[in-house]
Amino acid sequence: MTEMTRLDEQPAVSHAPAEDVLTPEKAAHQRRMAMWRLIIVGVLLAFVAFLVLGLQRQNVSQQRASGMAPDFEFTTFDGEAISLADLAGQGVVLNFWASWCDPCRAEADLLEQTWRREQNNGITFIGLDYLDQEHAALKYMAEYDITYPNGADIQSQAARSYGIKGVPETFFISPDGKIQSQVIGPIVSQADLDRRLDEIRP
Amino acid sequence: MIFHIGSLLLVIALVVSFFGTVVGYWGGRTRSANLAASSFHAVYAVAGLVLAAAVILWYGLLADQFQLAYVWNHSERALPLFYKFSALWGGQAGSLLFWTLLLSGYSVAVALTFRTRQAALMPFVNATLLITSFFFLVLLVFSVHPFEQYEFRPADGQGLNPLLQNYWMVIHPIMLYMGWVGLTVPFAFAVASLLSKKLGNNWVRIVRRWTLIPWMFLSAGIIMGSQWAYMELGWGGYWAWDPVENASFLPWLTATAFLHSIIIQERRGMLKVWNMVLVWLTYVLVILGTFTTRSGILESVHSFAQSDVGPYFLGFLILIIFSFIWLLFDRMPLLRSESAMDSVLSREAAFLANNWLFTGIAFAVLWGTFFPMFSEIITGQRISVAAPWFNKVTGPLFLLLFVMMGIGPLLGWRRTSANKLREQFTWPLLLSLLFALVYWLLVSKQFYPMMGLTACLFVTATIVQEFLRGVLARRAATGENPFTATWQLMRRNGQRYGGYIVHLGIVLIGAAVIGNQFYVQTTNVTLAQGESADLAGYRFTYNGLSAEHQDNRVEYRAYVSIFADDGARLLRTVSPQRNVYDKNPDMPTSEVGIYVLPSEDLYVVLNGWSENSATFSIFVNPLTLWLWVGGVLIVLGTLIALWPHPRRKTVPAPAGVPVRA
Amino acid sequence: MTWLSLAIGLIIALPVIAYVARPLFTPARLLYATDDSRLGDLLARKDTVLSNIKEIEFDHQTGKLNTEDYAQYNQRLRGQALSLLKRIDQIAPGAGDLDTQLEAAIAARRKVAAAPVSDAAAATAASVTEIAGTDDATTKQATEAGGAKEVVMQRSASFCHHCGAPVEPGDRFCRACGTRLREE
Amino acid sequence: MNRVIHLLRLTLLLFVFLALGQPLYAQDASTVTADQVNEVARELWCPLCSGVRLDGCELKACDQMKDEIAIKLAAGDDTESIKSYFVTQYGPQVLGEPPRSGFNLLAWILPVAVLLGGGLFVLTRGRSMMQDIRPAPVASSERPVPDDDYARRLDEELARHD
Repeated sequence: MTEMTRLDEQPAVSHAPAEDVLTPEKAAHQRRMAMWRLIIVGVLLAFVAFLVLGLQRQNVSQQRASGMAPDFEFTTFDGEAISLADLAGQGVVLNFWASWCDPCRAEADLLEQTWRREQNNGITFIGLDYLDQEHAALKYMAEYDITYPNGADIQSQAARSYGIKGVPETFFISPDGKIQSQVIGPIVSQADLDRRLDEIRP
Repeated sequence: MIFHIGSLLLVIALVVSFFGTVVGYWGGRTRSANLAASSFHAVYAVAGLVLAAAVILWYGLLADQFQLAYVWNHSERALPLFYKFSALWGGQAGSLLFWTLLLSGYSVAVALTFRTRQAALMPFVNATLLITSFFFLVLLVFSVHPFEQYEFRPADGQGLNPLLQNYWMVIHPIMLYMGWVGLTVPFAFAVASLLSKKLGNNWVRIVRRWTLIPWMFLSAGIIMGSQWAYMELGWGGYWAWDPVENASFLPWLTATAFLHSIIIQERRGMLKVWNMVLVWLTYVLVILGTFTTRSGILESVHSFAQSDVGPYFLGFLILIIFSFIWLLFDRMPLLRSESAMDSVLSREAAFLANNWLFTGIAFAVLWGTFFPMFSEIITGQRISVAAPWFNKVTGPLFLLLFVMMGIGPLLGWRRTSANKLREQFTWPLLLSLLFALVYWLLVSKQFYPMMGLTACLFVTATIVQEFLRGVLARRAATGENPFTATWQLMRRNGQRYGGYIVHLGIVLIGAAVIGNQFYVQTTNVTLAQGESADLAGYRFTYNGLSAEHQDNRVEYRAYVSIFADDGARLLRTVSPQRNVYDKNPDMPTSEVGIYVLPSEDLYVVLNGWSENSATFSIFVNPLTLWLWVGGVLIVLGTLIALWPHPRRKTVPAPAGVPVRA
Repeated sequence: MTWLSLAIGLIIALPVIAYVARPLFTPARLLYATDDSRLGDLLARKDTVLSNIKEIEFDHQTGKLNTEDYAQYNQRLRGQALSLLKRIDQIAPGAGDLDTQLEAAIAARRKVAAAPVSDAAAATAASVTEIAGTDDATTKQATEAGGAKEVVMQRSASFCHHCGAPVEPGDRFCRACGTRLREE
Repeated sequence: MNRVIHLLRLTLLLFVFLALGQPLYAQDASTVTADQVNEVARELWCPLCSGVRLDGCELKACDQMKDEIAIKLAAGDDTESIKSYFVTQYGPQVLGEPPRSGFNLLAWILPVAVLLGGGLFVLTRGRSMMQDIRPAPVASSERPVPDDDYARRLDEELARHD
């Protein structure tokens, strides 16, 4: 008969049960319910907060065009350890590239020639090899006779902290460590490169 | 000019949908028939306006109006007409417009179906559907601009993404969107019943039906998506646990859980709160999925170009998550169970276990999809969560689910006694054990595929037994001949037997997945013309290459003859193909060459070529045919379940009808 | 954006606004008469209990329930069904036959479909179907409004001549109003 | 004119594909077959795309990774050491799954924990739901004898209901 009585007990839908007497069990039940509700809302809030953070992070990395250049360290293919902090006082041209990247080839020669011209004028060129293999990278460097310091960006750490969108991408860092300008894609004009270099001369 | 009108139409639709939301909500609150009627009119008006806007965009695409940024970006003169038509959903703005169009289509369908019934619910239903439309219209008006124009008219467009220029890619998004968008309807009814406090058995029936329809489309869409990946991407697989694939799979999981647990509520009046939660979760996952694929928050090969829709989506997501939770908490006292469980050995308990597994899998998939984001925010390190993780975590759960799928139907409602249990399980169990033993001895000693295939067989055996017993019982009761009995059984018990056919489809898919996961054979070869490679007892001979210019692409086709019996018998010459598109030469697409056998697919991909040799990836994919057959069965079974019952054509709709007062 | 297109937009917007707002300017009406949906709920629940009875019967036939369990559940469910029937009668005497009316409507519609009948008959069938979708208050109202009278004219053998409620062939008294039925 | 351009493009493409098809450093790794390389590549994931396995990836970067695998295989390295080489070079994203340590352990633990917790919850809830109903089966004598009229009506409705 239990089910029947239950059926009969059903409130007439629109009215909530009017039993306001609080027995201890009921109070405990209500406390438990309140706790569960808190947990559920908390979890949902945390999830939403993460989504907000994720979205923000993505926007930040998209718009990172200026501000302080994040520090990074790397070891060149010749075995020399270099960090950005060591280069304080010089203008730094930081170029991300990869040997599998066809557009990179469009700027490789221009960068190398300009480096040769500028290396005694307080400007350093640095090439960070993004997601690449040493064999292929060395071959690429030999092909374009690249002599400025180049090394693998291990685990893409620099690439991530600079928020690059792809390769090639080049950052122009002033002697006091600020990103002065940024080029996404290959740099094809000497004039453009010179203009940007002028901004970061010590 | 006409495109200015297009954007104006969207603005008008935006205003009307907002007005309709307010009017519907207010009408439901005050029980005003005038306000309610106005909300119906708003639904129709929004649908008309959005349709007109879509027609204008279609006109732009078909008539090569390249001054439209959207058309310039996603079409070109030489694009085949068919793809010009489908380019409507090929890009961000157009696909959001398409979403809105389908949503307003569903809204009209619901409004027409229930215009004289469900008087208490409908104003709220209209309001909920309209607020969703409103949100998408906000995107279209303020963020993505489908009718943005250039000052001049470019001579030719950029062309459609080559990957989208495929027959499956035309039909598959429609199906997927029909599924996704349709899942708004059950949510609208859930909200309406909570708002109106009409929480009887009434909305349950409506919602079950209106969940089943989008569920069918969603299932078909997912299967077709896999088919596309299998035929076009040419990596030998059909499912990569990519964020976008997961986004379509997540609501499918919760909707499936809901379709099972709603039966308990319908029959026994239990799990009312839980069902509300599932409907809501499904809808939230749909919006979340759209959000993740549009905002670029997760990286995916399928992602749309990034745009600034993210914050809008996030705002809407927050609105639907928290307002519903608040509403649900507020109405909790009205959602008490009417009855209780009788025994663990009952179908109710089986459904509970099913829900536990489905939501568990859904959680795991959600977690895996978003974990890279969590991890990067917290540790700053980038990791990937791909197929190995998903297979390891969800694999055992799916196996358990399959076992449950076999056990569940054998349990009666309320309680099954021990001797009945024995009676039910003897044959399927014996058969499965025998199969497992034979498999172990003769085929392979790998544990997971053996267990998985055994579970598949077990489920099949129980379903067959169910049909047999049902037919026998019906014959005993009515004396019909076996065919009539089967027919009547499906006709009158469509929900149950349609469900079994869906299960059968799932079993076939399961078997195909196991075959592909564990027994695939593959080789990568470079063949000179006339040279052969051997794989799995077949011989593949490269005969030559042809190049042919079609509308907007060059088709390179290699001819590969497949021989059986070590080259003795020619089976078929297949022609794996590469299309190089004039506008996107760096994105060659692949058409694989397939010879389909019931036991396995012989699958040849053309990787590259030179003057007299070509490189191929060759796969022998066991049982893949059954994946698609299973998909067909799922749709078929759902249709049987949906087919109106011969008697209950017009179920009394008690909630009320307009009164001539 | 030119003035012309703005003007055209306005020309489109005006009829749309008129269409959507029109119902607001008609005499005020209520969506449904009372907020009482108990009857509907009871009917739906009765339907569920009947399905449940059928379901366990089927489970029994296909060997999932043993006879004792079946008997026990069947008894319990029948008890529920009976109590529901009674309560439906208490709330709305004569509403139990809502279902029966529905049956009649469907039967009538089937007849319409099966054999070419006059338009009047089809109209009647349609009006009956409409009745089927109402709750008690509206049923009565619709009955008064004359819908059911047509039904009486159409199929006099099966409906009470006094109140219009359907009657079963063997009945001597109307279950809804108690009137003694005329002998055919 | 168009045809000329077309032919030009065609030859260009042929060249590109040729370049893709041939390993770049075949001299040391020529003894390693593509199948052997793919055996290893199957356990690695394209670091540039998401969810694409290395053996199925057609990016030039991935082809170079495969060449690297061939070189390492020719040098006698085994799968594990090749995998760990790529992890140190590119980070854990080349593995298809989060590493089982530190924060990333959570990726593995949480689904299992939630599933077990949920199972426990369902079990206890189910049990408490069952205890509600357990009272002895209804004795028929307790039930009020239904009047025949209603019973008959019920039977009629049942007969119609299927």
